[in-house]
Amino acid sequence: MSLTDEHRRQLYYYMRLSRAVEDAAWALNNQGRMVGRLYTGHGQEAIPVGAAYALEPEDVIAPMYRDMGAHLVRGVDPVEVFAQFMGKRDSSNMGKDSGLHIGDMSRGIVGMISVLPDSLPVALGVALAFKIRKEPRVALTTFGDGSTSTGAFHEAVNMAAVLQVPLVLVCENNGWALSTPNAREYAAANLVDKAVGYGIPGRHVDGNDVEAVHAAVSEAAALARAGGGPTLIECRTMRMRGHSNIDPADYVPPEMLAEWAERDPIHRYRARIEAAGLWDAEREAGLEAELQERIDQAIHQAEAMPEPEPEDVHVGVFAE
Amino acid sequence: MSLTDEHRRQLYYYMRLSRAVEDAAWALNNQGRMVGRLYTGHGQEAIPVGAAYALEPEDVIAPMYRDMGAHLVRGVDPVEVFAQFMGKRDSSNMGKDSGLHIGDMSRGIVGMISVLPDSLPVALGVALAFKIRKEPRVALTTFGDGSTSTGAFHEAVNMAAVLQVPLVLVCENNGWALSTPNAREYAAANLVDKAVGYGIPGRHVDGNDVEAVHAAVSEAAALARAGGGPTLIECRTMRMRGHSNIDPADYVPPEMLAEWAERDPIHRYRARIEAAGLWDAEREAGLEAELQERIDQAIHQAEAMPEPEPEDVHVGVFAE
Amino acid sequence: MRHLTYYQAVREALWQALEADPRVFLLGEDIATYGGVYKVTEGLLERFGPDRVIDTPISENAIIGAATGAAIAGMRPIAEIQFADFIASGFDPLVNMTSTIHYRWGQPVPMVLRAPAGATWASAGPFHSQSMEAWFAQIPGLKVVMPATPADAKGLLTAAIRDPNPVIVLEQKYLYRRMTGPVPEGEHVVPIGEAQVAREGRDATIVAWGTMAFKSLQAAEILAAEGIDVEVVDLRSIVPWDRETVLASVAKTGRVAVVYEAHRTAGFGAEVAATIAEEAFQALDAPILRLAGLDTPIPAHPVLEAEYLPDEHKVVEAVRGLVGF
Amino acid sequence: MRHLTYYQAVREALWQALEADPRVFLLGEDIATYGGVYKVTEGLLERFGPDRVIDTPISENAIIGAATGAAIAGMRPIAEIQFADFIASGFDPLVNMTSTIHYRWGQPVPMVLRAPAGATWASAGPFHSQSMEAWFAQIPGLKVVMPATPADAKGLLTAAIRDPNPVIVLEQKYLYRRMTGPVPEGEHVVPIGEAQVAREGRDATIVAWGTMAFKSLQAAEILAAEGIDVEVVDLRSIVPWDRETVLASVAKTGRVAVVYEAHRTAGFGAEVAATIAEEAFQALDAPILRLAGLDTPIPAHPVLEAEYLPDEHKVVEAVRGLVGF
Ligand SMILES: Cc1ncc(C[n+]2csc(CCOP(=O)(O)OP(=O)(O)O)c2C)c(N)n1
Ligand SMILES: Cc1ncc(C[n+]2csc(CCOP(=O)(O)OP(=O)(O)O)c2C)c(N)n1
Ligand SMILES: [Mg+2]
Ligand SMILES: [Mg+2]
Repeated sequence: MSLTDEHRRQLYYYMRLSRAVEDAAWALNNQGRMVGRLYTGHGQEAIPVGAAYALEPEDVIAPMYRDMGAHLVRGVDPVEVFAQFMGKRDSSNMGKDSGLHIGDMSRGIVGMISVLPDSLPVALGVALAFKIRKEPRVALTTFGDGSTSTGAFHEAVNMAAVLQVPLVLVCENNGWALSTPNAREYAAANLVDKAVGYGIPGRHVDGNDVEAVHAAVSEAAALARAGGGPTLIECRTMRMRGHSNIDPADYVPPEMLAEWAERDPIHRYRARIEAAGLWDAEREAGLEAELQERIDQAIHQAEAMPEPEPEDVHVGVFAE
Repeated sequence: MSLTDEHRRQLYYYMRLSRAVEDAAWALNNQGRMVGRLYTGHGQEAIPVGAAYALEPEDVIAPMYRDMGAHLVRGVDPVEVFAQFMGKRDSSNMGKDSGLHIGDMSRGIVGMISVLPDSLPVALGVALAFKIRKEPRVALTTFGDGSTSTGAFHEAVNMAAVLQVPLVLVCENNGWALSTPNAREYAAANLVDKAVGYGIPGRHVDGNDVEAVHAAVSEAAALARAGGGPTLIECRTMRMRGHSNIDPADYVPPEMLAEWAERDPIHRYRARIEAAGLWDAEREAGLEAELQERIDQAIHQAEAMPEPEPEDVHVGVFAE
Repeated sequence: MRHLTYYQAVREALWQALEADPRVFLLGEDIATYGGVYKVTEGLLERFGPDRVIDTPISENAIIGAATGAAIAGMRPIAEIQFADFIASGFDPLVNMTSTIHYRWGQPVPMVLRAPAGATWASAGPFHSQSMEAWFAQIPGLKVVMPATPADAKGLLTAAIRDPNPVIVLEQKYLYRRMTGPVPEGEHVVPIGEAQVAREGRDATIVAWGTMAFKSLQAAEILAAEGIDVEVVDLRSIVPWDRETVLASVAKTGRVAVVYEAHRTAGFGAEVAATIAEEAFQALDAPILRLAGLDTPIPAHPVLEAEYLPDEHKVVEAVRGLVGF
Repeated sequence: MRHLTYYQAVREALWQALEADPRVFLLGEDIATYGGVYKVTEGLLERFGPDRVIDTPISENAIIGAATGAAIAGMRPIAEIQFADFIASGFDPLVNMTSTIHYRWGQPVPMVLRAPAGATWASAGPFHSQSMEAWFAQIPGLKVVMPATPADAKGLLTAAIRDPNPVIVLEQKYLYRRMTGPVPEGEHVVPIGEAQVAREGRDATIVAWGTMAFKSLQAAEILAAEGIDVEVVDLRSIVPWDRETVLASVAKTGRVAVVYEAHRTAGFGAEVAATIAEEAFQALDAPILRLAGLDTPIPAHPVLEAEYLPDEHKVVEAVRGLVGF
């Protein structure tokens, strides 16, 4: 799919919305108005937005905890996000789980769990279902660099390659797995080198360039849809905040942050669409106001929703 | 280490002894004189023999179930092998486990378990101990092609690469994982391509050439000993019998077996050392007789050993 | 009624499910070309093709994860783990992901995990003999069944396939080729969660499951010849388990032995015994007895394996003591 | 005696072991530079260097396997799993390889696996709150301890490090920063397998471990004010567990509640209850009561989490019922 002007404005919109939601959540969390911690995708927004935007509505995405943008693109409303973060009774997890573990197969979203990267083999299974049913659909999953050290990653990617299922594998390489830098996660020159061992195409993409991510994912999705099997896409980016909101991340060299701040995906993209004449200060001001209002309202609405009742704990262990 | 004439005769000897022991065990097993099934390395003898022969006595090997030759090279006597196979009270496993799960750290042998490839992370740990203690020792582990599909393989190899421990990784690629051919185990052109993703050297070796295996392992061991970290060596071979002695393996194309029969590592090596003037019909006849006698005696001796007593079941769950 | 061997009954359930429901498919190691290490899935590839009978690499984690994903994408996957012992290699997705999906976001996960479990009395050794139902019973969200007859093997598997939840079927490899019995030809569903009073009796209750139900029935015959009349409750399902039937039997007999093959300590029999201690305290005329596997790995040598395993003779002896209390 | 917080007591045990024994080293995720997610290992990298305090990739299987290998190669590794819940990702090597080595070929495996376990009463949710001692108790060959005080945190960890067997230390993350107490400064070893009568009493026995021992002592104070005098047995070790101390207490009081945080069904409390039912049947004046976590995943929202978890008030209520039986 090639991007129209409207598409490009939407890409920008979703990145902005993602950051606005996360910034608001950051404040909420620090005020003790959330259940559990907050893990943000600040600085990585181009990846979930670009990736999710490249999918068709009938495709399925299995996102990671930093992928606010992917949820928004799939149609999750900020009200739902805040309700989820607050553990409200009518939120996706009904207060039983927390964080961005929103699941909703009607919108093609697989809910993640904390154990890394357990959505990956699940996404493989979703893709396998598509293959068996001969549906022209793809599954896409995102995961961090650190997650590629796990056995779950390996087994799922290898099996996906062998079974040639329609799966797009998007690694958000933000340089760190909590306090552990890339150099202590893998010894290869580039993470994407792993693709060679799996016998699948590997792509190395600037993860702070939303259109580059979108293009790479579009291509991989097209290949998968055509029966060409999985692709591994390494999106290089940087985790611009601590691992979670309680991590000061003083193990990250300040120069590294400074260098990456220059490449902020939102600022860069704004410059690009402005240069292309698709955006200007007026539109920006309008967006700013719109986001502000949308977020405020969403928080309000979410906060008004009922909390779970003690009896709810017993409900739903098994499906009827 | 470059091979002397005597070394070369020994390589031949160990391959012959390995096959003789396994052939005898095959017969014993069919006669119901063993505990559990038999998995042989028939046709793959060059790999465990060549690999084990490349190690120093203070090195450690974590072999797989087809590696009779590795045990023999490390000094395990055929009596011990038969006693183990018969589950005798004074065998390595005391009747508690069966098969070639012989363990003895005093001879640098890690005892394997059935779950694949669980010796691999253990060998990583042995190598890590060497590294921490700054000892010039290496650990070597062997595993099948099928085992490389597991998460255990991935995590251990990746961690070994990151920590740069002195570990030699020898894959015995015999074309099959039980009934599953390579093409349904991995999608890469060559299994050794996996080395790229781990950022470690990879070597592709004719697994039916004992000197080639020996040379590749010697080189990898030297690199590891010098602090150069792990190497992945793919030894290409063929499983010439069923998965175990009860598997008729009718899923294996007969042409494939015929083709590989031509490359039998023992026959080939005999031709080679004969051509080099190190071996002749007379020596062969002598060896034949010696092996026959040694095996017969070993079986006799083993069979005379006591069986476990019922009370033994309680002994040894914990070390004192 | 026509008789089938246990493994044939399993195959028939698979066959009929594949026939009846296009969402059903199988995946696992060596299940297609090879027909499975116990030949349970033999012939299914030929009949249903490689899209519905799928050989996988050796990847227990991915097999379980993929079955989970296919289930939430509208399929009814039946995953085989070649030996139940190897579920340990795919433990995490099962206990953390699969089991919690419905609770956490309301999405049913209609999948089945089949695996040959238990000892063989034939030296299968520490890694091909385990019974790990207690692990799964500790995990909310997983159903667990352990059929002890060919009819139940078919009926419980069929129920498992139709259940909207993940169900683990621990097939008893000891019984695969040793037990033959009547099995209904057509649709046959044994509801998950219902125990079976496999034998009625007055003097004592034996609660058992899987191979131990089979052995307990043998013991009951021996005991009957001695004039001891035991009731044998075959639990059939471990999660959920049928407390009512067990408690009713205990109320009737006042004496109970819980017989299981897994390691004694923290085995599922502890749950059964603890529940009886809690709920039927006043009905008891004797301490609740547990007869179980030892707290050792399961040894290979026949002499040691026999010592490890409960069998009909040990059951007889235990029940004699119980009745004489 | 000098007081330490629970996590400080853990760190002191590690520090002293690293000082005393060159074979001791630590490995785990984010334990070196970061000092661990609970800062338990903070400062150890600086003092002992990167060869003895090793950050690993996210590889629970390899961490456990590597610790096992290093142990049989003469080291005394202490592996950390960042949260006990993630042991599930390294379950196979632990239950199949590590636990059976000594039984199968006589090789001791002197390693320690430390992990923060249990709920936090602070919304850690389904994957950062679990108590899985029952899984490990089902596996012969693994020792398991769950310290409930700073002194035991130091003493049991020290014993674990010196033990020739694999020992799992389930540190109670709820107590890390909530509990302070006297801890001996020098060498301090609490023998594995010995329970502690944490409070003497006549009217009933509470058997508990980990955080639940802490909560049960709080409950005992409340009950004391009502004139109910309970004895609290803190099990401390799960494998092996101290049956004698428990049975002696039950013999004395005739009433017992087993309190544990894990899911009720097939939790380790079932083993304790079943053992009491078997061994102390005639001493009992009331049914054995179990108070445990629910058979649901451990929910995140405080309202639900509170409903899931046993606490001092639920213990009080349960014991009132028990004493009134
Ligand atoms: C199996 C497992 N081990 C450890 C953790 C704890 N943990 C949570 S996030 C994290 C770092 C993940 O790094 P990465 O995959 O690169 O994702 P990022 O946070 O950088 O986006 C760790 C170690 C976990 N969640 N799961
Ligand atoms: C984790 C695990 N899954 C399944 C098995 C059953 N199994 C035993 S051997 C084998 C095939 C192994 O193939 P490979 O690694 O290539 O070794 P080979 O037998 O060909 O030498 C399988 C699937 C096992 N032992 N462990
Ligand atoms: Mg990262
Ligand atoms: Mg092979």
